[in-house]
Amino acid sequence: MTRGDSLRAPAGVEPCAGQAGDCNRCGRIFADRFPVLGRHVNGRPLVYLDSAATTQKPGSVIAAEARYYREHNANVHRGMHTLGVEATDLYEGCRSRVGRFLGVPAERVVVTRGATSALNLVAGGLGPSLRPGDEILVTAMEHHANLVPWIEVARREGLVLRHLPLTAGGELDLDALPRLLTARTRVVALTHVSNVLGTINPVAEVAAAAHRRGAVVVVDAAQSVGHLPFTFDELGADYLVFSAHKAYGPMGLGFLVGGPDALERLQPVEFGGEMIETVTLDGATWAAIPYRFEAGTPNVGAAAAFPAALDTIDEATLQRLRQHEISLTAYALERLGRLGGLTIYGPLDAARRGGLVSFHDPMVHPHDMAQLLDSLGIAVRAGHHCAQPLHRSLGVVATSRASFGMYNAHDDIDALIDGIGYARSVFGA
Amino acid sequence: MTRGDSLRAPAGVEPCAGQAGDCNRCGRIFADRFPVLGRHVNGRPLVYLDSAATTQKPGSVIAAEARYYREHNANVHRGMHTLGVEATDLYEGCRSRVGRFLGVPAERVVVTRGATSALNLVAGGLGPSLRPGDEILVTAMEHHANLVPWIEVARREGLVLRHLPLTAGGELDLDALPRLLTARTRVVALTHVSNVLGTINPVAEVAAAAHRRGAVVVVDAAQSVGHLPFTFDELGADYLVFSAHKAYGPMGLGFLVGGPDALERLQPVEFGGEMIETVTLDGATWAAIPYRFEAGTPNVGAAAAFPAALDTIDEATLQRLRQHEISLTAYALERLGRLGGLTIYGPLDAARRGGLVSFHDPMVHPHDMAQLLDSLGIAVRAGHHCAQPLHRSLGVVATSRASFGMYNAHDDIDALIDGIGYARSVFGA
Amino acid sequence: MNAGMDELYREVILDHHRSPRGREPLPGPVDARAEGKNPSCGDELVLELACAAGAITGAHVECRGCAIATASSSILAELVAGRTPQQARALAEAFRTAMHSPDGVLADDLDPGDLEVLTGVRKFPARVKCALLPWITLLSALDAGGDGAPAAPATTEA
Amino acid sequence: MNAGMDELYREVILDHHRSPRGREPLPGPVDARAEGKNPSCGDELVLELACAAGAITGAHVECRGCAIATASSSILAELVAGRTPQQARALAEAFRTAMHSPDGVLADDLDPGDLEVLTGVRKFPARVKCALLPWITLLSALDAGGDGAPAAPATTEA
Ligand SMILES: Cc1ncc(COP(=O)(O)O)c(C=O)c1O
Ligand SMILES: Cc1ncc(COP(=O)(O)O)c(C=O)c1O
Repeated sequence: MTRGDSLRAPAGVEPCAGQAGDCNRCGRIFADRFPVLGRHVNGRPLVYLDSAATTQKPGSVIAAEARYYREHNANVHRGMHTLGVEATDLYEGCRSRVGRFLGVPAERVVVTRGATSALNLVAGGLGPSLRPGDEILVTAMEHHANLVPWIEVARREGLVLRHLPLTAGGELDLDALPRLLTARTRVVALTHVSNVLGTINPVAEVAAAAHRRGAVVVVDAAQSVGHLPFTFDELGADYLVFSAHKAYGPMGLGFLVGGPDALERLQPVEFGGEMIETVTLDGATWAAIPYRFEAGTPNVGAAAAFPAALDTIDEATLQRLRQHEISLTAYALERLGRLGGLTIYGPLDAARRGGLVSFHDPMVHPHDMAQLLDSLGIAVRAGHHCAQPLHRSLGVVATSRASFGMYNAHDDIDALIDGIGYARSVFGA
Repeated sequence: MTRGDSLRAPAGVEPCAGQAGDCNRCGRIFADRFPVLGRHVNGRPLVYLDSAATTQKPGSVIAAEARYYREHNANVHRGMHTLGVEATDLYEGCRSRVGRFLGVPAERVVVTRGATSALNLVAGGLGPSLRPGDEILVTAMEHHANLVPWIEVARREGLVLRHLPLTAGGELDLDALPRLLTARTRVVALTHVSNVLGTINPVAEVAAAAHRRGAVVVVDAAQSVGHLPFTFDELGADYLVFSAHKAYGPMGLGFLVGGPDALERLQPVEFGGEMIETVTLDGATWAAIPYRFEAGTPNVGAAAAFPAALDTIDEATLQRLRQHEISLTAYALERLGRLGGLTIYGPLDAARRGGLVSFHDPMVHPHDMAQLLDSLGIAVRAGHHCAQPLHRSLGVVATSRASFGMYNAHDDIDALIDGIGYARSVFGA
Repeated sequence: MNAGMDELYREVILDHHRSPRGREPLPGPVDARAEGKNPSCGDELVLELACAAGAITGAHVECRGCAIATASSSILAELVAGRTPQQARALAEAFRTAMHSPDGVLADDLDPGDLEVLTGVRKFPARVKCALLPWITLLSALDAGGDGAPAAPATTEA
Repeated sequence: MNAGMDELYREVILDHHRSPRGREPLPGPVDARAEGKNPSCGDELVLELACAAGAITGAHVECRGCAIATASSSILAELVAGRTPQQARALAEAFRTAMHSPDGVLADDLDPGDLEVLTGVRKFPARVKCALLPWITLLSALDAGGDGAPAAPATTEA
């Protein structure tokens, strides 16, 4: 395979404000800070195009977690020895840092084990306040993490689950919204950015309509935090969740952010130490918010490390990261389109999408595509991306997805395009 | 403060098979492998006596987690690129390693976020199979993590929660067992080692009695895995939980181990990606066991690191670690006893205890004790140790606890004893 | 081809993938039927068998999956015809064992045909379940017996 | 004393801890009452106030807690007597602010007495809640007003 065979910016693609010299068209941002990118896979330099599954981590994040274990490791909120105080400071410092990043006070940030845990906390926590016949509105593009918990609460509490359909262009069908938001709608749950279509949803608009109906709004921001510039208040939602590991941070850590008084409405769903106020043998009262939602020993090591990821993002600025992802996405859409014979999902306009593109090649099954690309060192993901209902509506069981992080560049998309050509050649196309 | 002022083994204390030269009486085991132990706190070398809250981590564990992020980081069970396969291998390798460590096949090991998550999984997962009036038996020495989830299921499902009382010596009152195990008892939940009393419970005996009544047995092994030599089968329990971070491993990782067919009885309690088989907009079927209990992106970094902790334990051998903890505990019991005026909790015989000693000094409140010890670089924990009901029955709101890991030595207990003397002197005692 | 890809996508496999056998519905009654799926990939498969005089006379496989699953389905359709249910089961089980063993040898007396080529997939652990799916589904069809009662969908993810 | 311990356990504090004021039940009726606790420590405190002619005439504090909480309770009992509820509230709020500010200064016109010494605790973040517990409980007693209705237990862990 030859790489970088087309080094000028194609017409219509705005180069983002990259670092000069890094790459000819669009600078990789801080790529040299991500140790894994120095790897070779199958004898080729790694081309990592799977950031929507998990982003790579800058060395500063990796070092911060190691430093925590080498210098401070202790349990938090317990006892009063120096290591315990330091560990607590690091843990609470992460909570404040996340609050600052999204523009909310620390008391409205719950530390969880990931976006999935956070969504289970919201769905399970709202459950007891819902009555049979109450309605929950989800969209037809949700990740299983923002769908299956609602299916379960609906089953348990006798609720009605409704689905906001999509337009042919892969966007929310807002015309259907007035009809689907009823007097019984209590919860509207939607993703900020689809992990398959890339679509950026008009969360503020949906939230305003939902609030007029008296429903609370839950936003799955797993694909947007650290990638799109926004504050919690701009979205107008009541609950927002995300995972650190998709925002250049460590695994095993996520967050639930609540609007004013929103966390107060949740019953705890996990029970144990640290989340109680008083326990007798037969009953318990809950600790203050947000602690009541944080049962057991948290992942202090990951919390100690995540601020370094947010620092990296802030150093690059979200505006620049966003421009970069738009530029890469536009280029990918254009080159994939020019290949011909591919179905490309989601909006055509890169400015309406997050940094990912899913596609389907009728000649090469997505798994074979991923395998053959991997043989060239190119990592893309193949499968249903935890969105089976969406794939069913797209008429396929699996797609291929290329997704971008700050460290990617136009070169990587060139490699992908060449790789697709190679995969087709294997199947004699 | 002077340290090591009494360098001969006191009568009646068997020195364990320590490494010659490490310390005069009982060798610290692998202490030089634990970077944090090189720290100074308040100008003194750290004396870490809070391993029951969380153990320190050997450098090999810290390095393994960093190596994962530097070389392999990817999401698991998804796509088929090389990094994803490597990450999956590391994650599944951890599952197998834990299975081997406890003598069970990997399919019976569920990876969780900690012991608390695992206990919530068991309690919540058994819940739907229980009927109003069914009984759950817990003991009066449980950590909140093995109590509050049962209080909640009992409340939700209309169950009766019964409590196995303790003897004056801080052991389970087995005489009360026949009376408390009734035809309605469905679950018996007990800790293997009390995190306050140190008591090692006769789990196999209780389990046999419970099984005769048809109840399932849940063991909280948070304080025993990595410290006591045993296999899952020896305990005779149906469910066993523990946290990696108390067994020299990383935070944000724990395990639920099930007996044959035991996991089959659990309904999933967390929902999302990776735990489903098929999802439609209105329903879902679950993936195979153990995956159905592992919703969302797991903590792959921690899973990649934990085997290094188990390797360290196996290298030392559990037999030797156990001997070491007995020796330290016996010495602590003896020296604390000789101080006079202290209440010391739990069995008098170190061989019947885990590696921890809780005590109460009427002259110095536990928080002041912890603070004053910390000023000497000595880390102990003060508080209710997430066992309020037990403390209430002991007639105190808080105790001080010194707990031991492989890296401790008799010297550390000498420092503790001197420190207690110093704390007393501050309060004019 | 690149790094090992020629071991995975052997010509025989590509050939089965391009013109899969067993795609035509069975002419007569269906004596055993099973569905299989790999939930994590989305691969889905329906297998129907016809039997007569104690032997399998034909197989019909509808496979929505990758090249490996498709080729494996095709090889299955080719190989089971003419075998007794016991022989078919033995072949499926030998294949499963081979896919999890280092050398991947299938005894010659099993008459494994192109299945021998497919054992090369064992060097790509993530693809093993693609190759196995049709054969696991076959075992489930045979378990269900000739009574036509649908068994739970077979899956390679246990 | 060791590393900073003399700043935490000042002689004034040790003295209040050794002979705490306000331990005697109020002679007359209780006009306001509140309970406070620090769940994570287990510290518990009951505060009762007597009022007359618009001023607090006496305080009774039962504190099960560490030396800092005990000393703070004792200082409270000493300081609130003779103040109006408004003055007592102002003092409690000034103290809370001081404990979260770097310099920890309490205005002289508040007549802060030994409370000034207690602000030294702010350099030990883990102990701040011990020092604050009695004062937060005081605020909650004042909120409950003179109607004697029990307020929810106050807590420093919000
Ligand atoms: C849109 C979306 N929501 C939720 C999740 C779940 O995140 P996690 O697996 O980190 O809990 C993901 C990632 O897989 C996602 O893409
Ligand atoms: C006996 C016991 N059970 C359960 C737990 C809870 O463990 P974790 O906080 O790691 O979930 C602990 C530790 O705090 C414990 O000591």
